[in-house]
Amino acid sequence: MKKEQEIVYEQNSEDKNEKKIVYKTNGLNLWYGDDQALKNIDLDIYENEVTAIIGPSGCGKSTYIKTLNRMVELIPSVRINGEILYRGKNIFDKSYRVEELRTQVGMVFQKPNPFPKSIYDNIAYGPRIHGIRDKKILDEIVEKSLRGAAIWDEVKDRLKENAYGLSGGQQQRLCIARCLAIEPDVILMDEPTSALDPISTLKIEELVQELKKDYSIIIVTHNMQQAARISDKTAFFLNGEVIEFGETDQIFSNPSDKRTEDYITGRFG
Amino acid sequence: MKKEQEIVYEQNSEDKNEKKIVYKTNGLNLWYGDDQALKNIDLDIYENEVTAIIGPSGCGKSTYIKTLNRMVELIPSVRINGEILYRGKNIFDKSYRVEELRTQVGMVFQKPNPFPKSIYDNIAYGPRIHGIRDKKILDEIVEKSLRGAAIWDEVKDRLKENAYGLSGGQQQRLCIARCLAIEPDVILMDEPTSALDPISTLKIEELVQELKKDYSIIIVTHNMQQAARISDKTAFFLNGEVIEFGETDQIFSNPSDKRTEDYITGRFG
Amino acid sequence: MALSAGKSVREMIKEKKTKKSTRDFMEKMVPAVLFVAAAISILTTIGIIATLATETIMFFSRVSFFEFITEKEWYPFLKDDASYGIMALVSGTLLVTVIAMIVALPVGLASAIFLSEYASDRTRRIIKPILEVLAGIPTIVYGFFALTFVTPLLQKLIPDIGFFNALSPGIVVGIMIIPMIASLSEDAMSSVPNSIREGALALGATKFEVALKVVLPAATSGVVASFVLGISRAIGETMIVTLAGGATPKLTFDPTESIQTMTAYIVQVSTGDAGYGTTIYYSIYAVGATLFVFTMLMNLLAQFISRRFREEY
Amino acid sequence: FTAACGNSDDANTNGSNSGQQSSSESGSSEQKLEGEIAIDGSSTVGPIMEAVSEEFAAEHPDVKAPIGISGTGGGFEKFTAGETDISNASRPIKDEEKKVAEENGIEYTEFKIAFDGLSVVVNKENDWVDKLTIEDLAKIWKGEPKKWSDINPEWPDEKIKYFSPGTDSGTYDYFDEVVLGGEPIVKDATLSEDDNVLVKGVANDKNAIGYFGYAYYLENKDQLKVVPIVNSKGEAVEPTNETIEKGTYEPLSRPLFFYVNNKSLKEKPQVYEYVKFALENAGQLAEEVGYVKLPQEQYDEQLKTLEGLK
Amino acid sequence: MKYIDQTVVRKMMGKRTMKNRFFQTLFFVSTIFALVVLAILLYRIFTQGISYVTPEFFQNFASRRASASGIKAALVGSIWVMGVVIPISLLLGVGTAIYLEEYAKKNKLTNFIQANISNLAGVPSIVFGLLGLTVFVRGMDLGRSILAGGLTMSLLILPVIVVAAQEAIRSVPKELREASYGMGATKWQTIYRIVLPAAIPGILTGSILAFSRAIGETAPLLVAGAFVFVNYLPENLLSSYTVMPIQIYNWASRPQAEFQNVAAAGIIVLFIFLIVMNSVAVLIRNKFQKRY
Ligand SMILES: Nc1ncnc2c1ncn2[C@@H]1O[C@H](COP(=O)(O)OP(=O)(O)OP(=O)(O)O)[C@@H](O)[C@H]1O
Ligand SMILES: Nc1ncnc2c1ncn2[C@@H]1O[C@H](COP(=O)(O)OP(=O)(O)OP(=O)(O)O)[C@@H](O)[C@H]1O
Ligand SMILES: [Mg+2]
Ligand SMILES: [Mg+2]
Ligand SMILES: O=P([O-])([O-])[O-]
Repeated sequence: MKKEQEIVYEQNSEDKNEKKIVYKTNGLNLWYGDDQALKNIDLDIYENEVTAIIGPSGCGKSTYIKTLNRMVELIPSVRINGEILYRGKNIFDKSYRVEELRTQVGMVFQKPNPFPKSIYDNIAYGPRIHGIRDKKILDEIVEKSLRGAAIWDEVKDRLKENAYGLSGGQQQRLCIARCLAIEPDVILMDEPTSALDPISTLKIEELVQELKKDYSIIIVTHNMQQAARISDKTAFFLNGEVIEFGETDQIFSNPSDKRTEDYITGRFG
Repeated sequence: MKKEQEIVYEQNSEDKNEKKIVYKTNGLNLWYGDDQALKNIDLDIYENEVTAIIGPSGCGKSTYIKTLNRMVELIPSVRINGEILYRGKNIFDKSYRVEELRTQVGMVFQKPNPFPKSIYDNIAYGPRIHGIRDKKILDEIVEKSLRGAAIWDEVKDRLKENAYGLSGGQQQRLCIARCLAIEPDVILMDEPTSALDPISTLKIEELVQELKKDYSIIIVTHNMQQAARISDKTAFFLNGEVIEFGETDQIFSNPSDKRTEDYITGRFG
Repeated sequence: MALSAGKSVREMIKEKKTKKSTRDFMEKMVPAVLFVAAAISILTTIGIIATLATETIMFFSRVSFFEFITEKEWYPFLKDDASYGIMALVSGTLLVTVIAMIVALPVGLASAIFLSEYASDRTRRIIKPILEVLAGIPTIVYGFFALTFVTPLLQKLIPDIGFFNALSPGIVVGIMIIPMIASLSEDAMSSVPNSIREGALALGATKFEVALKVVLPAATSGVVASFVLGISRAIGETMIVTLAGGATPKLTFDPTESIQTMTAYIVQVSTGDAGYGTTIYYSIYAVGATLFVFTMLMNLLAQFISRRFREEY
Repeated sequence: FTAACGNSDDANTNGSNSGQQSSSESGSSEQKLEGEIAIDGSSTVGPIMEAVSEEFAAEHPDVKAPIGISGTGGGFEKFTAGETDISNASRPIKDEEKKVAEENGIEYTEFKIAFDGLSVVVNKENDWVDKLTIEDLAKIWKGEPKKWSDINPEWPDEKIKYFSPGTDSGTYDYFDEVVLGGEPIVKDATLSEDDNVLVKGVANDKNAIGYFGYAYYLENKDQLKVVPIVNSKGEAVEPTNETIEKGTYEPLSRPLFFYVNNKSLKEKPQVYEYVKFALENAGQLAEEVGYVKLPQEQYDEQLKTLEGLK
Repeated sequence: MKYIDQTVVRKMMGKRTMKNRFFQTLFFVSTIFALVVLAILLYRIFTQGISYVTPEFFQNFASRRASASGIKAALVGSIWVMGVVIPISLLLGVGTAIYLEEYAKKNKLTNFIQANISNLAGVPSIVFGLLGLTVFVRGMDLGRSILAGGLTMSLLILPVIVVAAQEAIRSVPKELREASYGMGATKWQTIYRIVLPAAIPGILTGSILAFSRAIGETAPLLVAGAFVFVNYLPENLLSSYTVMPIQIYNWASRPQAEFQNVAAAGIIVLFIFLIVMNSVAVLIRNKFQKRY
């Protein structure tokens, strides 16, 4: 364990003039039962950047980002080896508190999953569990988060209504707002805009650009244009492996791997 | 009632050289409780065409296509007036069998919703309820439908496994396959590709093009490119109203309504 | 980022972290407390098994186990040649339970399907609680109902039937457990996500087909659980069979005859005259232990079925 | 209290007597009684004791005398373990139970409280049976199921339908001992723990015969025909309050008991008062709930015994 | 190539919708069947007992005279006993369910516990009475008290609550848990704030059934020390007591015909009690019931 940490610090000092590494994945393997879903993943995520993860359906994108906040462990059959260092600490360490990790690493899921509570309570849930009780502060957080997710105007008059009455797109934006409410350090997004219309998508994309000043963002997307538009780095996954990882510009303009090129240009299949 | 039918026939005869109307919506209004979600919709859907429905989140797209196969009635608070003629018959007629309507009008939902059964049984469910028991025919239908939805290769070795083990994208393609298995006349698709990667999306799009030779397809999408690429006609919804409806080429190149233009060019908000 | 409090949420959360020791404490405490709760049910079981076992052993020191399971007659009150053949009581219990199941399983399940799949929200909200009242009627009331309403009715239909018989209490026990099965199964079916129903309906399935082929399989585990609870209750039911079943242990599978169930025997002795320490006194524990074995076997079967047919969503 | 006695005529004088007695009694003993008395036991005796507790509470409102019904056996189980002060019993204590009491150092005194007359009944439409001897009864109830004609050739050639209290009740036990000499009851008998059920059974079947407590016959007189039983003197006697009290209705009338823990009598004044009250009023209260009082001398004698235990 | 022949489909459609309608009717009739039985039961009891349900009936203690008999002690006794049973069985039952569903590892031991609990549901109530007598009345020296009776009854209905609560907890969608964990919520926070509220309807259904049973049970309390005749009100948890079903049973087995009517009156009161108690639970359940 110790050795790994040293390596990270070294790396950090090496990269002194560059951005810091938030997540460092070393030789990560993951199995669902006997099926290996992730194979020997090595990947660095940098601070204040947007990292896009692309790849065909079933290649392990969701699995990977769920591993970053250890949500994947909720599936009992999962086995993991390798390590992921978050800010220098191995998240699989016994001493690592998974709740703390997840407070700092927010997540937006592929399918919208609001709580069966009011819109207000959905947003206030995170701050509340972290001990914020003051009604006035909560109100502020709720408004700010909903605005942040570009849904405030649509719901401001029905904050007390159940979130299940919202349309699919509205629900997803609510989930984004819910995630923003605890101001995480990293935000994981699993195809967050796949259920959104272009306008909301645009807003979210702008928001992502805005947020990356303070946060690091990892986003899974099927939309090449989106990846190209908003991400700084891109990782291309295929069959559980990272085929290529690098600057988005470079990946899209001049991929070094044939399979990446095929995929991006839609020649793949 | 009778009067309406006459009108349709008249129209049909007028359009003798053109395509037949599959769905004719006249003055449709729909309320959820006291909130009106659809306002005075008039819309014609033609045979063997792809009709795209676009519009911002919450504008009533899902509601409208769910009305076309009367799924929307499952929500108890819904009230409807106006009429929808499917092949000349008002689907709200007392004598109209909703099951028959839904057999002829397949639907793919926004969120994948496979049955908690094996992949095989998911596909075979439709044919089975319609009386097909022959194991060999069922096998053929399953294979054909899965191929049609571009998922056969991924699942052919695990047909007996539970569909919930599939990834989100795989699940959605499974749902499309399930819908194809009963060979409907019309297929309603509510953002069917929003959970799919570009390759699968492309396949589905090709499939849609293929299917429209025999079927009529109505597709809700957030993806402008997709609408432009695959649809013959496009309807633009806003706040429960049809703002503009016409040939896709014309809508995208030269919209007659300012709001449509704003939306399409992303200037809207 | 800063709110009116002058701090960002992130800072506030960091600040509250000092308080997190209480949260951590809760996280450790809660499972411990919950474990204690779970342990109590274990202790109850141990208590019951211990109570049953010690006294059952006393019983078998006086009556041979072999006689207990092979003898066909149960005449514990005979002064000289008392016979303890449990089969006579077992057949009574089985008879009543099977009749109760024939009544309750189809009717209960049908009601559950009606309430969950056909009835409007309003109807469900009215009918379900009314059904549940049925579950709360004291069993003596059911006992008198069996004796004074169902039995005379049966006597009209089947002239040969005895004044005491297995059929009447069987039917009434069945009626008593209908709400249990209906209500719990309804819950299980209601919690199947609507999107799955929609998927089936959109294929042109009728509500019946949706209920039978989609919802029911998805709710198997809950439905089986409700069956188990219902049947267990039927096996363990006392007052109805005591009042309307007669008190004549008999190895028979003819529902028109008077019988005695294991539970009725236990009631008879424990409210009766038998002195403490007599063989009769110990026999109720042996009968209780037999009942325990019975319900255990049934539960194992149910667990097996549940695991085998469960369709997870 | 006096008004309540208006129900039964011959108890009236008795009742007002005891009423005066006890009121003068409570006037004399100045200190207020309080505390609990634990009473449990026979379901047959229960109703008499309930009546006693009800009336006792009217005079000593601070004494709690709840009554449990665990059956005679269950009552003795608690009594011999020292858990109860008073145990009601529809039969005398058995040797096994005596032994337990001894082991636990429990000393006790037996009191009789009333009579119950086991009544043998047949259907109203039964016009052939006008009396039965104990031998007849034994013949009817022992061994294989019979037809009426098996007992007496003049009687109908119809199967007898049997109704009897459950095998674990005091009533069955007594009948079994006196009539069947401990042999098993006929296998066809319909057994029920609830005597009301037996009443219905006999009332609804022309060929029925049954037996149960006197109270249940008394209440359903108009639905049943009671059978006079030939006693040891050769007289056919019907169960009535008089014949039972005088002892001519035998051997089917049985005494009912309650047992008192001697230590409780000494250490708990409320128990002593309660027992005294019971012996003074039991006769009349027993008749009110459907049993038969003992001859007055027996109560007086027992009161003397009680005096000696203080 | 077409596999589905629309004309065949249409032909079959008639049969299928008929089948649907047939079964809908059948299901409806089944539901009604139970209601009809309830109606008959109620009718018989009400016609027999309603004229005895007078204000005095609530003010009087039991008496040897039918006309003076009342249900006061039994009614108050039942309320006290339920006052013990409801909190204890809910805490224990839901606690056990949460432990088994959320915390316990799925291993042999858990399976064993699970099997045990289901088994307990089938143990005849009188055996629980014996257990209560040994453990609470004698072992813990609680005597023949409300507390001992309430604890006995709690154990009796525990399995029903546990099983129902487990099912309810299990059917809360996984996505909701994921969302909560994703916010950094701890396990207990997720359970307490997300899972339990969503599971409340199911838990309440089980509880209603269980409490209803607890109110109507006679045998276990008789064995575990309830009295049959009590003519004072309980003062605390250690007081002696009686409950309605015992009082009713006592009346019903009296020889005097009038007592049968008093018993019916007692049943009516028990019903009302039951309905009031269930209504509260049903109101809460309806408030929480939502389909996802
Ligand atoms: N709970 C699970 N149990 C077993 N296998 C699983 C489970 N979840 C995912 N898988 C498998 O793991 C592989 C990776 O799945 P994952 O969900 O990560 O794909 P994805 O890249 O996110 O796909 P999509 O773009 O369709 O969401 C797939 O083959 C999938 O079938
Ligand atoms: N079950 C419901 N009850 C009440 N209101 C509803 C319900 N479903 C949808 N609505 C409301 O009706 C309006 C139209 O919803 P609809 O789902 O049709 O939108 P949509 O165009 O499909 O949006 P999206 O693109 O986000 O899926 C929205 O304002 C929504 O809040
Ligand atoms: Mg995914
Ligand atoms: Mg929609
Ligand atoms: O309760 P018993 O009088 O039958 O012992």
